[in-house]
Amino acid sequence: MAVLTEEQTMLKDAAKAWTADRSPVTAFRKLRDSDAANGFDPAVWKEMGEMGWAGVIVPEAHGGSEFGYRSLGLVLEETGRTLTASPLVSTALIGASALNLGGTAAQKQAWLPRIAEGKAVLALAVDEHAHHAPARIAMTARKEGEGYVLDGKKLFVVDAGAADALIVAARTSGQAGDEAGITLFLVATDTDGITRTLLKTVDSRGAADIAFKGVKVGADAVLGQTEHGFELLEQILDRARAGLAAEMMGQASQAFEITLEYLKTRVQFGQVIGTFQSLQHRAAKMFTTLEMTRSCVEAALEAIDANANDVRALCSLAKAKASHTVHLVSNEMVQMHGGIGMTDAHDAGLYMKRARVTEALFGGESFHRDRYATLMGF
Amino acid sequence: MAVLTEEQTMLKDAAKAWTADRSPVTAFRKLRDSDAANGFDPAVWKEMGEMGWAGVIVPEAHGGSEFGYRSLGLVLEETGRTLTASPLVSTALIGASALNLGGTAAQKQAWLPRIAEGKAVLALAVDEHAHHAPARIAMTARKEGEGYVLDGKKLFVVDAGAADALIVAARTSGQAGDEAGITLFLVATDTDGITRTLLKTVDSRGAADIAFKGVKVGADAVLGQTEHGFELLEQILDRARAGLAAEMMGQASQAFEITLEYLKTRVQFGQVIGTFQSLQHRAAKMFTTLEMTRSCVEAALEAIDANANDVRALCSLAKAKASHTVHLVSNEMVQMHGGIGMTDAHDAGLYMKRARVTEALFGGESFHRDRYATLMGF
Amino acid sequence: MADAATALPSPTGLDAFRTETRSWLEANYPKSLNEPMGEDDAPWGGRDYKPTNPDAKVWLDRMGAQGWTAPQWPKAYGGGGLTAEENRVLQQELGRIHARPALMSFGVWMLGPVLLEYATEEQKQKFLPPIVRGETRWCQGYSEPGAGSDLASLATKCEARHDEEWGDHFLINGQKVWTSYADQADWIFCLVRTDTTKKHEGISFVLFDMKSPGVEARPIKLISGSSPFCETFFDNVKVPKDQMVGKLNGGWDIAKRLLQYERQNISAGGFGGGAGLEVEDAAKEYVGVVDGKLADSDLRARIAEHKMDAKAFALTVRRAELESRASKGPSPAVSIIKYAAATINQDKCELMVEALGTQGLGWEGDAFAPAARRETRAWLRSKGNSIEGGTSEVNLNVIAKRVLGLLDHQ
Amino acid sequence: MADAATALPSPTGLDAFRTETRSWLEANYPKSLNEPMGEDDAPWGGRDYKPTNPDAKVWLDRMGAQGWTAPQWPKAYGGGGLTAEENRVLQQELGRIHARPALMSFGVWMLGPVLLEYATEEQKQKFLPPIVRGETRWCQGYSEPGAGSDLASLATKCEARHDEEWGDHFLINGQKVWTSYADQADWIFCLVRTDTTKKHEGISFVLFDMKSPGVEARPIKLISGSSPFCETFFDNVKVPKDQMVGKLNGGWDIAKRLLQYERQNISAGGFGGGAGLEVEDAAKEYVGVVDGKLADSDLRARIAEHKMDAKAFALTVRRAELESRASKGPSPAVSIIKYAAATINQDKCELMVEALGTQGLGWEGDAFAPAARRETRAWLRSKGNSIEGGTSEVNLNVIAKRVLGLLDHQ
Repeated sequence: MAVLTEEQTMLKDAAKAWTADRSPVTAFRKLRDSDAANGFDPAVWKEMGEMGWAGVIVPEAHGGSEFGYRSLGLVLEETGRTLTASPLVSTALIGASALNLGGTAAQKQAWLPRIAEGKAVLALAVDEHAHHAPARIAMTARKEGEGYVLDGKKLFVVDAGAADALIVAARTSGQAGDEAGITLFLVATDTDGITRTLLKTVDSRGAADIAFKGVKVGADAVLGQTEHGFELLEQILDRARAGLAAEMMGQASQAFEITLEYLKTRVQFGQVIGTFQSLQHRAAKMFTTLEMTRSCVEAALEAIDANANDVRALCSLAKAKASHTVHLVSNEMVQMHGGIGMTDAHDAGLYMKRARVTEALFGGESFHRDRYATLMGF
Repeated sequence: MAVLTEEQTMLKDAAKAWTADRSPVTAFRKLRDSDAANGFDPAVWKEMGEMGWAGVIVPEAHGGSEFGYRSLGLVLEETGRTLTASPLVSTALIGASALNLGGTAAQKQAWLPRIAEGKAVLALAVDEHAHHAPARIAMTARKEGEGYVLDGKKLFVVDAGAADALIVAARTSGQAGDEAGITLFLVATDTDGITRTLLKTVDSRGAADIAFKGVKVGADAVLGQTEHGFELLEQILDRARAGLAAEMMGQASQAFEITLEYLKTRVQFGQVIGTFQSLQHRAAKMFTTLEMTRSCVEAALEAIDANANDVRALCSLAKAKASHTVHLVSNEMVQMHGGIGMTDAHDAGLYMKRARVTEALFGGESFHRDRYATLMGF
Repeated sequence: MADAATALPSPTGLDAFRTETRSWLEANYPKSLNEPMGEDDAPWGGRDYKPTNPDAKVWLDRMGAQGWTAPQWPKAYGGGGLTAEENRVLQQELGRIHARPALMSFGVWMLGPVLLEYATEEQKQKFLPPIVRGETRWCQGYSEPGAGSDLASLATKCEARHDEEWGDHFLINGQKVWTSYADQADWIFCLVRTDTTKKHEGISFVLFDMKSPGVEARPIKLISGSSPFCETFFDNVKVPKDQMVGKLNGGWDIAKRLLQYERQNISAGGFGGGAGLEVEDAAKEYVGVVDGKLADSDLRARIAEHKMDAKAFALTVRRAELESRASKGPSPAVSIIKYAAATINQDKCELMVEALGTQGLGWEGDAFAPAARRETRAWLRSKGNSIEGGTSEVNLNVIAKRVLGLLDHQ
Repeated sequence: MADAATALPSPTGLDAFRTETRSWLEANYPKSLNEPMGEDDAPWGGRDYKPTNPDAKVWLDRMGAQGWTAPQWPKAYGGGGLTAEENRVLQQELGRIHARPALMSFGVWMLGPVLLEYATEEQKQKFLPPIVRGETRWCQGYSEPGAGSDLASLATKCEARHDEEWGDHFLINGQKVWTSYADQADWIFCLVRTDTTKKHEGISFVLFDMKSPGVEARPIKLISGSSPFCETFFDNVKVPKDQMVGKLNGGWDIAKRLLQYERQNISAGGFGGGAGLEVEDAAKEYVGVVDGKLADSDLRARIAEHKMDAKAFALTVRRAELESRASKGPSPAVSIIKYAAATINQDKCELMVEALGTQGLGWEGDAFAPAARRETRAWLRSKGNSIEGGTSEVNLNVIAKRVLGLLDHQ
């Protein structure tokens, strides 16, 4: 792990200042209670675009700053701390990654500049079941003339409601479970035959189920190689996992600091409860887990930037550890706050609800334990 | 769970008094340091026979008291507390069970009375690999004339060195992994072609690897049904698991009580260390685990006595919980004692070493988690 | 073959009772109650009890008349006057026909038992029969904003007063929190401070009508979206002198005794688990099965571990009952039950949400199966298991000190 | 492509040094040391150092002459005078040829650094060079029977005396315990009590020869069967005045500083793990593989979890180093390292014994594979990881108080 460059330090500080000022947890709470259709405030996303955060991994040639994943991770961590709701993950992280890795010149030209400006929202549509399983794709893309016809469904697609375009994994051959025969498509959401059902999720963010009925797309909609889309999909997913892990690192760190503060102020039995050794040891263990997880998240992001040979293992490591840590810390946050932590008026519940969703996205702890073991050859 | 009968209370008290007087941990330590060939003191075993403990599950008709498994569990728990080394498990529990369940009139007549008197030692020879896997039997029993010829090996057979006879699981058809085709044999250890290699185990008890080379036995050596020995073997193993779990319950309880006593006397930082809340909570959690495990062990033994329909699930439950608990408590015993617990002069190491062996015998926690899940249909 | 773990001695003396009971139930259990109970059909009784299915009220009235809503209470106070063994038979017979509970009541579970032990004859006559008949719904005025785990630091003031209209009475001012269903309760049993110079010895136990002037209950919205608890405010609430149970400043012993009943009641069936689904069934449906085993072997192992814990817990509750009855005192196993119940139910709910995958992450809407949505709410609700009625930390302190005899840090 | 997690900046300035180092190693690393190091070949140096393979001594002498046994110490005291970056290159090059360590030394790891910081010029000149050359083997006189976690309560008495033969000197009486290899060490660095009226302010730090009259070391047999520690007794041991480091009663700061170095050293590679086997390899051999996966999926998940923890730990050690160097002060990550190292190594050893099955339960004899037997001993030895050099409980206290700012219980 490298220490932050001056540039990165400035980026982190800017993100910290902005989230504190423009998007504290109270803002997310207001958003939730206002029932915002797509789970985020377009004005806020516009601002984030203006701050340059939507283009952190977008090449300079396409109007981005090309700072890389480690840098984007710094922004994601800060937005994670305040539960900032925005398409940063779906678009600035995943959408931009997909285009960088697999986009044609035309696709890049069409989308990357708009992404960098915060003027477009993309969504990655992969899973068709309640559990993450990238190879378990049944959705079909039937060749028709020069183009394809898409039929099938995708579930719990993050930011699909607000999305201008979808990155869709469909099957041009083979059957659910095969890694071969998968092709990715970049499809505008206003294409005929696409129906989106907005979801009301426990974390009050934007997500939707999507039905594709005879959706006609041209050959130019193909993202990357036909038939061999799985390798590209895995690369995109690993970037999604590492970046989301950075957001989770932020959630967990903030949840821990809020709890630590409470331990230092809440009095019971004539003592600040933070003086009770059992709580001290639990806090110290949480801190240990947080420090270990931070190392994994930073290593994964840097491995991506360095195009290292252990990206896959490190991304599974980062996502597994981040899932484990945010799970532990969000539960301890509620428990250590006692009754007040059970109330909707307190933020503990918001962190715990967001935690469970991020744990599940792109594979939880057990998914990545299994993947890590496989990558390590046992 | 039923409360103890007066008879059972007397048995338990007698066992407690006897182990304290005749076989405290110091006796086991002496035995270990004296390098006793078979890991136990024949004189002590003889005494246990005279006390009637070798015959607790032996029918009255064959000179036993027929008190049942719950009663034998009471004795096993007390011998577990003081790490008493004896063939109680191999012979009074397993050997007697095998004969009760599958023995012919002649076999019972020949062995049960001697078992009840503590004048015979039996050993169950099943596993051929480093991990418990009752169906993974490759050892063959080839039909020859009226009898059979046994060829193969058995590993880590408890008390095989001292055994007068072996209960051997061999294959009359099928191949390793099949449940069908297994037949049990009762074979005297002095039969030609049997070679025993005594093992020096970490718990300093008696065990041996056994090689069978063209061992000829008569048809009267078959225990139970030919070909269908697996069902009988499972019944014997479940009784072994529940009984051993009772011994483990004793080890864990004693280890816990010794540790609790140390927490009340050891002073650091001007405090008895048992006043430190983190240690208090760990002690309370150990106590919780011990209480839950005790319920499982008693339920399993009573289910066997009641010939209930959930014997298999309850025996897996008891063995898994006992393994989990003795593992936890033996580790905490060393840790809470600090440096002194690391010394050979202290008993903590003896409990931990015995714990790991009993955890592994007849399947550890993960073996029984898997079996329980299968029995529950998932 | 019987299941030994649940097998019961059935002395022939009880067989007659079993027969009567069975036929009484056949005659009196309303058939319409056989359909599943709706989410809001919990039979809490009380002045304003209006169940969606009126037969639920009929069922309550019939059981109440028998005294079988409080089977072991003396007949003199409206109870059923049954022995423990008869009650066990009654519960078995109710279970046999999957009868809905006739009454769920803090009065039966918590207040009644301490009234039987500490109240005057007049108080028993006045308060117990309406509890049995489900006519009075009670709530518990214990916790305060500054008195959670450290309950004895409560501050709600109760002063002796005298005036024309009320004669000698108590004047109560202060605030309670976590008062279960205070907004729906008829009466409250309440801990108040009657001596500010002492801690435990300055607490009294009083009963009063929630309709008394100066009482206000504000529901607290929980993370699960429901509001089972209230903040309850007392502003110069007047309480007749004869509504204090036990001696002035003698309330703490009654308070502790009541907490024991509360925990035992919690223990009885753990925390009732989630919202009805079994974890392994949810996993089979949403994770899938390969060769008869759950497709996710990692999750399978953790579910198996939980199922074993849950079974061990059930066996322990049973053992604690038997041992306590035999030894005429609480078995040591009793002390772990609240802690174990909370831990195991929370494990279950976490595994459930994990097994449901994204189906377990819904809040509202038809895109999520109603059963799954209920489990998600139950998961959130379960976080309170280790907080309410004594936190797990306090439970562990109690085990360490009272049961294991470890000392306080100096 | 580089492995980013271990990739290192390699400024061209270092390339020259790398080339020299590589050629020096080619010239000076004895080929005979390429065969694996035997169990008793640990190069502890000292007066009586007689390695089974004499080339090990040659290797020590050559490295010592370079000062590369203490690469970053000043040349003035026999050290290598290398920068952190140069040392990193040296370690990489040593790793590249799988060189055996030339010297394992408490002198280099613990004593040297504090001498550089606290000792007089004379003391440095006298004690440091022989440490670098591996001529003096040191042991650590810290713990006492009554002073384990609470080290500062140590009681070994040290009084100022004067006589003809010795002039001004100290007289030491008392007992130490857990003194590593005291029976094989040449000298001891020892904490002694020079003021019985104070606790921390009454401790001094002295050095003396283990051959001094009145010193006796008795090995302690551990549960693993080995005896790396001793009970050490001091009976009127006379120590020259100039062998006290720092001020009279000023030893506690030195003691704590040394413990930091000890923990950092432990952290460097965790607890060196077991005895060489990898858990997953043991599992493949003894549990078996089905479709390329370990046959026991439950064990597989737990091994994977451990491997991930181990990787996270390695990454954290690396991050802590970089951050500490960058910020010229310890990174907060440093505080968790001893605790994490102990936990993770103990997890590894438990998983190893479990994976080995009955092969992991042997003590002696050919029926058990030698590698398996070594792992069994290593498992037993690992139980000390969370006790020696500060128990895990003390580590957690320190994290909670010093790093998280939580207060002591009043």
